[in-house]
Parts: sequence; structure tokens; C-alpha cells
Amino acid sequence: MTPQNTILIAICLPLIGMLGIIIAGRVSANLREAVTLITALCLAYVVWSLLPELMAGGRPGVEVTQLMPGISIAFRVEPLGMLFSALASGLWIINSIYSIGYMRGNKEKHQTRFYACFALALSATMGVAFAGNLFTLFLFYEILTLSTYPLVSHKGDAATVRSARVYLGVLLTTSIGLFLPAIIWTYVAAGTGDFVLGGILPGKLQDPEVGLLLGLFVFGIGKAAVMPVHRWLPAAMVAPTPVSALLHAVAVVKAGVFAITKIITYTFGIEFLFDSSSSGWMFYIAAFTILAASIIALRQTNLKRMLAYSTIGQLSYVVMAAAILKPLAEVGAAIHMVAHAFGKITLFFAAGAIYVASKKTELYQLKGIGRRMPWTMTAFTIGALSMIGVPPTAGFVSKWYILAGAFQAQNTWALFTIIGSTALNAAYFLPIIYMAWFAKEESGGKDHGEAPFPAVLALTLTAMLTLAFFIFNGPVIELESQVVQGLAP
Amino acid sequence: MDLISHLPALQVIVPMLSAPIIVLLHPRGLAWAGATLAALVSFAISIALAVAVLGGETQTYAMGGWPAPFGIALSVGGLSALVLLVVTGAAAIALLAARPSIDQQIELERQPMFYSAWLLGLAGLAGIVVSADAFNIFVFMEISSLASYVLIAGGPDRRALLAVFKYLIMGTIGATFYLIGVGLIYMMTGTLNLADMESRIGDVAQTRPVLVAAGFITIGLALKAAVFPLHVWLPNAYTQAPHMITVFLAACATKVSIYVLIRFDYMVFQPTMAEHDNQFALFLMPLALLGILVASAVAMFEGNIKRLLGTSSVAQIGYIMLGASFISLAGVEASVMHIFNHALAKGGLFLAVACIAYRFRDLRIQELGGVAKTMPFTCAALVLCGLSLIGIPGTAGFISKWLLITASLESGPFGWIFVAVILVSSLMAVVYIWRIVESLYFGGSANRDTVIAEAPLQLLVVTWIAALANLYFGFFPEVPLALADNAAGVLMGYGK
Amino acid sequence: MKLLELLGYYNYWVFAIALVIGLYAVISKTNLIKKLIGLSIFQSAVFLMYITMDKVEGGTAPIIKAGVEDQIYSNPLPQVLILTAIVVGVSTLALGLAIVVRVNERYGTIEESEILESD
Amino acid sequence: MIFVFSLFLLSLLIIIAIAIVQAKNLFVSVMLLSIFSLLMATNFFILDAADVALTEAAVGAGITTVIFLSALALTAQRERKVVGGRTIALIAVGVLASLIIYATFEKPRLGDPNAPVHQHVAPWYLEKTPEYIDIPNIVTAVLSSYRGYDTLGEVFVVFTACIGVLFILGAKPASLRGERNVERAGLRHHLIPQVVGRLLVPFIVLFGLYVQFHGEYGPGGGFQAGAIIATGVILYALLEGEAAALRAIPRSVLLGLVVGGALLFGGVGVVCMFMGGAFLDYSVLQSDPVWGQQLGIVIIEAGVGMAVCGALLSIFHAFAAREIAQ
Repeated sequence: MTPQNTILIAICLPLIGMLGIIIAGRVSANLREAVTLITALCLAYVVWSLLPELMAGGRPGVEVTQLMPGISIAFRVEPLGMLFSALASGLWIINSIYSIGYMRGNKEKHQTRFYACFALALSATMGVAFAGNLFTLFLFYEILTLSTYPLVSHKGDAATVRSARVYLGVLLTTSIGLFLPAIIWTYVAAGTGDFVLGGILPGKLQDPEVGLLLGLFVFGIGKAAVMPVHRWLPAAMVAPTPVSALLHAVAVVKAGVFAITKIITYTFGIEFLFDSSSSGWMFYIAAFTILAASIIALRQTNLKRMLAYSTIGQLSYVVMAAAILKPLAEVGAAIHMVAHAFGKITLFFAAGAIYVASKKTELYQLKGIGRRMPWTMTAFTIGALSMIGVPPTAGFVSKWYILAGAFQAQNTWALFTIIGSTALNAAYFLPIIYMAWFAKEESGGKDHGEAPFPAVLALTLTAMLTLAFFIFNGPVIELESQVVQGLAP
Repeated sequence: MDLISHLPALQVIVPMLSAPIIVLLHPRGLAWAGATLAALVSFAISIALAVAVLGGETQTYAMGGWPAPFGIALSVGGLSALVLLVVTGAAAIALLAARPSIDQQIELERQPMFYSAWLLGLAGLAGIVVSADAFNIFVFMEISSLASYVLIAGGPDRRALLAVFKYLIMGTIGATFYLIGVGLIYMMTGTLNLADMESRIGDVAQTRPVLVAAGFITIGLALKAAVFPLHVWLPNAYTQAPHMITVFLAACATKVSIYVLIRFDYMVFQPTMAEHDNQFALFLMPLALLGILVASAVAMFEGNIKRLLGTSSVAQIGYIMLGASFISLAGVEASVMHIFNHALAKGGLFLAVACIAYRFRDLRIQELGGVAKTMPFTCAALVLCGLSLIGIPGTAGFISKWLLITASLESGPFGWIFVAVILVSSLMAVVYIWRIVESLYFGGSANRDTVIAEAPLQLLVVTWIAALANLYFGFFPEVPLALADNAAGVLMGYGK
Repeated sequence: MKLLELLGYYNYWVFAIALVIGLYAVISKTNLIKKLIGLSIFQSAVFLMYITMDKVEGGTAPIIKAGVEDQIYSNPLPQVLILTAIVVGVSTLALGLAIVVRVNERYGTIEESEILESD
Repeated sequence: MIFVFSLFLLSLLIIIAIAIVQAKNLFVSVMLLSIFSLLMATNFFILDAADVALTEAAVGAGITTVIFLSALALTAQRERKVVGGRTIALIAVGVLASLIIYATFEKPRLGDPNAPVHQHVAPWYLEKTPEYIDIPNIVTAVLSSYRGYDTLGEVFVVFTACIGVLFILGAKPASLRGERNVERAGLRHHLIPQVVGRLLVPFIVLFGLYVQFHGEYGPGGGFQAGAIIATGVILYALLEGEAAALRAIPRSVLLGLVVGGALLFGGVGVVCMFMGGAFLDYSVLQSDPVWGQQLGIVIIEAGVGMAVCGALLSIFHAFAAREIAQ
């Protein structure tokens, strides 16, 4: 198995899995879910098998077909994409386990469609991660949008369809209206859209245009949910919880911030942007989003909506880290993708488990729930601490690197933003934790225990990952440092 | 002469001479089989022609053995080959699928005449495309127009009659304008052959009759091509026509008029008349932009699914005209590619609509709630073609949109305005396509007394062929792109 | 000669005026048959334009007379074109009238305004 | 003198055109239209276009009028009052007219032998026809050989119209089926038309046949002949009733004529291909190319005549049958 083949297999495997799921869905639910799990395991194996090559400095690539002269579907694996794909494929296994518990526990309809679209979304995610040029990135980015639409609108009632319309509307509007012209502009200006370390635009664009193009990219990639194009994320909360996990932790928003980071490093070039005078605004937009989203999160009463706004803030950490435009901050951006993924998936799993077990969705209902669902709430606590950035959780590591990057750039605003948002994060997570463990349960509630076993297993696993990442983060940092090798600090 | 050199003539005479035979085929199904066979043979011929043209040779043919300005010449270059592929492909695809739907809409004893008219329509359109003679184009334009009037008049609703009457009036005015223009040019040059015209028009290019002729020809053809605001006949005609006829006409009829327009303006007027390119652009560009925006906006509020798609066609014609009005290599290439890709997307969409219409009479969008539950395959094909119409990457529609935006950016200081218009209308396309999709998948299902099942296999399979073609040409557009490249080169004067 | 020159232009003017009279009827009349009558005038006018250009001074119809040298003949080509165009005209007309007959059967009127009201 | 006459005719043309548009009675309009066509034909004749004049007279004044009258019989006689919309129409056509008149001032004047039309292609036809085809009527030569492909197209236009009318009028309200063969008297009880008509019909048909086979030598050819013969048969139908005409030439024969004529024309072209020439290259039909051309022209003219005659009669019967059904 050459690395070239491995890349293609990684993209096709979920598609084959999807066909298998559709066929198996006609036979029995057990078989269908077995197919899902097997596909997820195989995918993870395939993706992770690329890791040694990458660590050794290899950048395997393959061109599939050339559509027009200069525009081709091509893949090239580099550290950022490797990290993203490894993360997504790994979390898909856990998410599948959790889905089985959740979907069965809730007796959802159209489960075959659900698993099939999930597999399709993963295929698109692999495509985004491995994309070797802007066109390929855009292609899979759009497939990801479309394949998640049926997942978001899964329930099918009027309110859900309306929210799904917002989801699709915002993502398609931004991607067609801004992202696409940005890409075409890049092709016209640079003559190519290939991802090259150090960027393809230096020397091709002048100053005010650089800022304009950057704006088209940042707001065009609506999946990164930088304000004001964040509206789709709370709207998508109508989806089943495994889908929320997919959106927030595994694929969708990660694809957004991944794309922004990748474009900054591989299309513009970090140093080019740092030297240009018209790109500074991106940092402030990200910082504003972090604080504003945190404040809005503080005012939420619904658990999932609160988590959604928390995600918007956390995503802008990545964008802001990338916008600091210094090597350590870029590494921090990459690590924060991982850290947030582990933490947020844990939180969503927990929220879903609470819903399955008790049908509770509002914050005030959570009083004393820790005693009924100790596993779930322990995991929730770990996830929340990671969001705040308390050691020994994953969140601490990434914040550390972003802060270090801010020092490199001597960017005091970044320091203030991080400190401020940490305080805000604490302000909206700690009361929940307190309430869950120490407040007295209101009487008259449903008598319930833990959620179904697969769900609990999944959230325990992710909580453990959150903790483990605090210690075993060496390889990740080593890999991502390759991106910024040779750059002045 | 060997068979290959006869291909341009065979392209027309195969369907044309099959038509009288079809009239006589009365037993059930035979007329359909004959017509389909003829259309498939035409399609094969056009593929062979495309291969020959890609080999580097423009195929020419002297009718009756008379040399060019004296006899009628045929010629097939990159542009013609591509349009031929669209025309014959649309006819072959639509005819292959047609039988169940036509059996439902046209009485059995009238079917032989109907299929015969269909072949005549095909022959007329093909005849326009291969012809290199201005008057001959008029004759075949009339064959195709008369045939399409007949075909549309086959629509079961009485409103079809009024729609087709309007179309007849507009079409005849357009054709007559064209005839006047050709007459004026003939008066000044003494020739009807297009290539000959170009070489002789130089001395008289600035005389009034030629200027007026350019106006008449452009307006006449714009009328036939349904360029905004001369499009009023189109949505009604497409809505009321039998469903399979809508598939055929929507995919290729107006495109052929655009083809003639492009050919005249680029090959006869452009190289010879100073300032013509500016006048042409000034005339067409605003119309194209307005057409794109207004028609897309109107389509967002249409209630009937066929009318919605018909209105969207007007916007898509705007895209094609916009590319042509840049008068640049990239612009023409985009325009020609969009002729091909829009035919794929719209043909596929109308095929899917025909599948739905086979089961559900009422095609108002709000009445189609939840159809996807009973017709999952049809609706999936519809979504795929819809995505192609919007221009989602990975579909054919994306390729031409990409080319068009690139051409806009290169077109000069106003490029950004064009890009903005294209993008805004793409977003409007998202809205109107998604209105359909939402209704099909999530709309509430009303009580129905019709048989609820998937469409007949014949319709469904062909619909899926069209849908998959949208995907295929989204990833492998080499062939149409090569033809479009060739066409753009010739039209811009680089390929001679 | 002056007269002939004037007449030459006069032919074209008559063409122009007859053309627009026909077009006017097509646009402004709401009676469907009247529209077709207008269309018929509109098309006939174009025939006049073509035939006007085939005339050559001192020429005769282009039928070659055996044994006569130096005879000037009119231009045969516009005549051929118009022969074709006449056929096209009558074909369009027949089709149009067939449609009108059916409109009358289905709507009970051939006035466009009344038809539009009844739909 | 002829110029003055011509000026008079042209002015009359305009006056009649206005009268046609103004007339409220559709019947009057149609009859005026017939006169308009006759005047047009006279003009064409003055302009040395004998073939076109013959055709315009047969088709414009004859067939068109008959079809219009049949349609009028099925619909309405009078036009309702029109309100509004006139100003816009007037402005539009005014602009158009001035545009065309603007263009006229740089046109070559009438009859100028140096006009471009008379320089390029046309002289070649006049010069080469004796050598290549050797028939006196150049119009026929151009029509059926040099531009034979156009004429084939023309035949198919007629064919399309024919099956179109049959298709559109073939949609019958179910209740009216089976009443087609109601006898109608025609004009049988009117003595003068009866006698004159009976005398005329054979001559008209005979004249048609003459025009058909004399087309190479004088004005005429398949198209004119087809139209004239059709007129004769229509006259017969008017006199004796439609059913009698159908007994003489049944519908199936008419359709056979149309299909046969179209296929005959196309078939000749295909035969040329098989014999090694281009489509419609008649010179390969015989060992002597000139003979081949003449043979080809005779056959395709026959095809045109059959197709046109059959098509026009089919169209007429389609309208007339509708009348009885109502």
C-alpha cells in the first residue's frame, strides 16, 4: 500500500461504507451498525498508517484528475491535514459507538439515512483534510455542507426544517458568495491554487487587496463561525446529539478553522501576512468573537445552546491564534483544534446522555444530577475544565502555546482576550458543575440512572482522552512544528 | 466519398427522412421505437463528428456537389460539434425515456404524428447548427420552430394552446427579422454563405443597410433565444408543453438560436465592423445582467415547478449571453461550456419533473410535499441536477460558473460587478432549488388518490443517466472543454 | 432615370410601411385571427424587399432564350429564396389557424383579452 | 408607363394593408388580404419575378384565403372592440419604420446592374447553368439543384405544417366522433357556380400539370403546380361537398402523397450518395452529368409537387372536417 493509494482509500472507504450501510440497512439494524463500526475502524487504521511517513517528513500526494488546465483534484498530506484527519477518523469510532446508544435509546426514525449521511460526511472530511489545492478543498467543503444537511434536518418537523434552512443558507451563501470568488481570485492572481508552504500569493497581490481577499476567505468559510456568520451554529442545535458532536468536534467546524489555518499558512504565507498592513483586522474580529460569544453563552439557559456559543468562542481561539501569525501561535492553533475536539465532544456526549436518560435540556433542571449520573457528570466536569483551560486537561496545553505565540508577537491584546475569556468560560461552566454535584435535586423528577452503556462508554473514553492529551501531546507538537520550521520566531 | 465525409449531411437527413416514415408507423409503440432509433443514430453521428473535429479538422460538406458560395455548404467546427452533441443528446435521452409519459399525455392514434414532429424538430435544430449558409439557416429554423409549435400544442391543458400561439407569433417575428437582416446583407454583399459574407462585408461594413441588418439579426435571434426581456413566451411554453417535450426543448432549443447569434456576431460582424464589439457588448451586457437578476428573482416566487425551472432558464440564458458579451477567449469558452452544462442540468431537472408528473398531476410546489418518501430515486436525481444548476463543485454546472467568474475577473474594471451578479443569482438559485427540495423531502403530504409509487423504470433509468452525466462532466470535463476551447479559438480568430 | 431611382426607394418604403402595418396589427390587435392576418402582411412585405433587389435595368425574367445573345436577365437567387419563404409563410399560417380553431373550441372565444380573463 | 403603374400598385398596396387592419369584419379583412396578395403578385411580375408571381397568386391569393375562410367558418366573423395598447404599438412600429427607411438611403437603387447582388453569385448561375444543367429556367435550376437543399427543407416545412395541422385538429372531443361523413351539399344547388366550376376544374388541374412538367422551360415547377392542383380540388370540394372530394381522393392517398413526395425528394438525394456523389448531387445519376442533373430535377420537382399538393389538401380537409363535426 503506497501512501498515494492510502490517501485515496481513506476518501473512498467511507463511501464504500455508506453503500454497505444502505444495503445492510435493508437487512437488519445490527448489521448496519456493525458495518458503520467496521468502516470507522478501518478508516482510522488507514489514516493513522500515514502518520509514520509524515513524522519522517514525507508529504505524499496524488493528483486524481485535471478538470481544466491548472485546476485539478489533487491531494497532499501535510501535518495540519494529518492531524485533522487523524482526529476526525479517531473520533468517528467513538461517535459511532455513542450514536448506537443514543439513536436506539431515543428510537429515532430514518436511522439508515442517518448513518449513511454520516459516512458521506466523513468522506468529505477526509477530502478537506487531504486537499492539495484550493479547488479540492472547496469541493469537499461543499460536499460536507450538503451531506450534513439531512443530518441537521433529521427530525423533519417544521421547526427543524426551518433551522436546517438557516444552517444550509448561511453555509452556502458564504461559501458561494465569498469563498468561491476568493478562490477564483487566488487562481487568477497566482495562476495556481496549490498549497505550498510559505504561500503562493507573496509578490502577487498588493496591500489593500490582501486584506480584502483575506476577508473573503475568513467570512466565506462560514464553518469557522467567525461573527457575524456564526448564526448557523446555534440553529443546528436542533440536530440529534451525535450530529452536534459531529458538527462541533469531529468534522464541520473543525473543517472551517482547519481551512482558515491552512489557507493562512499555505496560500498567503504567515510572514507575508504578518508583513502586510491590511490583514491585522482579522485578529480583532476573532478576539471580538471570542468575548462576544462567551458573553452570549453566559446568558443561555439551554444546555446545548450554551455549548454552541461556547464552540463559537473556542473556534475563534483557533482563528485568533492563526491571526497572531507567529510560529508558536500556529502550533497552538493546531493543538487547540485537538484539545477543543476532545473537550467539546465529551460535553456534547454528556448533554446527549442526560437527554436520553432524563429528557432534560435546560440548565436549571440539572440540579443534583451528578448523583444520578456520576460517570456522565464526571466526564462533563473534565470537558468543562478543559474548555476553561485548567490543568491537567488538554485545554491548558493549547492555551499555553497560544499565549507563548502572543508573547512572540508581543501582542498584549491577545493576552487580555485570553484572560478575559477564560474568566467568562469559568463563569458559565463552574455554576453548572456546582449545581450538578452539590445542589439538591428538585422533587417530582423522573427516576433515572445512567444513559445506555454505549453512550457512557463513549463519553468516558473522550474524557480520558482529554486528560491524556495533557501529558501525551509530544508527537502532535513535534508534527505541527514541521509547519513552522525555519520561520523566525 | 466515404462515410465520414458524409457525416455533416447525414446528421440532418437521418432524422429528417425518418420523420415521414414514422407517420406511417401506426401499431402501438412502433413510432416511438423508430423515432428513438433515429435519434440514437443522430447522436452517434454527432459523437463521430465531435471526434473528427477534435482530431483537428473542421468538417465541411458541399450540398449537391456545388462549390461554396454557389451551392449550400455545411461546416462543423468545435462550436457546432458541441451544440450538435447537446441537441442530439437531448433528443436521444428524452426520446428514450419518453414512452410512458407520452402514452399518458397523447392519445395513441396521434402519436405517430407527434413523434414525427419530434424528429423534424431535431432535424431542424441540427440543420441550423451544421449549416454555413444564412438563408439555409432560416429554412431549418422554420422547420424546427413549426415542429416545436406542434410539440408544445400537444400539451393537455388548454393553456398550452394560448402559450403556443404566443410562441408562434413571437417566433415568426423573430425569424422574419432574421430574414430581413439576411436580405439586407445579401443586398450589400451578393452572397449568402457565411464565410463568403465575412470576406465580402469589409468594404460595405459601415453602410447603413449592414448596420441595420446587424440590428435586425441580433434582435430577431435574441427573440428566438428568449434573451431577457424578449423571453415572455418561454416560461408559459415550457410549462404547458408535454413533459418530455419540455425536457427536449429546454435542453437545446434556445441554445441553437444563441449559437446562430454568436456565430453571426463573432464570425461575420466582429472581424469586419469597427466598433461592433463595443456595440454588441453594450447591447447584450445589460440585458444579460438584468436577465440573470430579474429572472432568478422571479423564479424564487414561482409556484409551479415547471414554470419555476422555465423562468430559471431565462436567467441561465443570461449567463450564456454574459460570457459572449465579454468578447474574450475566456468569455466565449465560458459561454459555450454553459450551453453544454446548462443543457445537462436543466434536461436532468425536467426529466425528474416528468417522473414526478407521471404520478402527480398537480405540479404546484406546495402540492408536492413529501413526494420523496414515495419517489426517493427520482427526488435524489432531482437534487443532484439541482446542485448542478446552482453550481456546486463536483457537478457540471460548477465548471461553467468557474469559467464565467474567471472570465469576468479578466474582463476589466467592471469585472467585480459581474462576479457579484453571478454570485447573487447563484444564491437565488439555491433559494428556488431548495424550495423544491424542502417541499419534496419535508413538506406535509396532502391526501392523494393517485397510485403512489416510483416512476416507471424507463423514465427513472434515463433520469439517472442524466443525473450521473452531471456528475461525470463535473469531474471529467475534458471533451466539452476541448470543443469549447476549439470554438473559442475559432470565434476569436485564433484558430484559422 | 430619376424616376426609376425614386421608384427603387419607393419599393423599399412600401416594404417598410407594409411591414410595420402588419407588425402593428400583430402587437395591438387582440383578436387571434387578426393577429395572424397582420403576420401575413408582415411576411409578405419582406418578400417585396427581396424581389425588389433582383430587378436589373432592361432585364427580363431569368429564363434563357435560345439563340438570343446579350440578353440581360434578372437575378434568379432572390426569387428562389422568396419561393421558399412564401411556402414557409403559408405553413406557419396554417399551423397558427389550426391552433386558433382549437383555442376557440376550448375557450369559446378568439379574443385574447377574454381568454386571459377566463384562465 | 410601367413605372407609373407600378407606383400606383405600390400605393394601393399600402392603402389596402391599412384597410385590412382597420376592417372590423374579419371576412372583409381576409378578402382584402387576398387582393393584397394579388397586387403583390402583379408587382412581382413587373419586377421580372415570374415564378414568384405565380406562386404568390396561387398561394397568397388562393390557398391562404381558403384556409383563412375555413378557420373563420369555425370561429368568429367579427372582431371585438380593442381598447388600449395602441400608442405603444404605434411608437414601436414607428421606430422600426424609420430605422428601415434610414437604411434605404445607402441601398443600391432599383435596377442598378452594378449592385452587389448582381455581381457575385448570380452571374455565375446565369453563366454556368447552360454548361452544367442546360435548362432555360435558371430559377428552376437554382431552386432544385444549386440550392436544392433549401428546397428539400421547404418541402419539409410543408410536411411539418401538414402533420402539425393534422395533429392539432386531430384532437377530437369524444362526443363528435363518427360524424365525419355527414353529407354537405356544397354549392350544388347554385346553378352558375355549378356550371362554371365544373368547366373550370379539369382545366385548372390540367394547367397544374403543365406548370409541373414545363417548369424547366418556363415559369413554374413542383411547388406552383402542387398549389394549383390543390386549388382545383378544393374548388371541386366547394362545389360537390367535401365528402365527394374525399371520395375522389381519400385522406390516406393524400397522406401517401405527402409522405411519398417528401421521401421521393430525399430518396433521390440518398441515391446520389450511394452512387458516389454528395447528397443531392444529381450529376452522378447518369453517365452524362448534364443528363443526370435534368433527370434529378424532374424527379425532385415531381416530389415537390406531390408533397405540396397532398399537404395543402390535407390541411384543407382537416379544417373542413372540423366544420362538419361542429
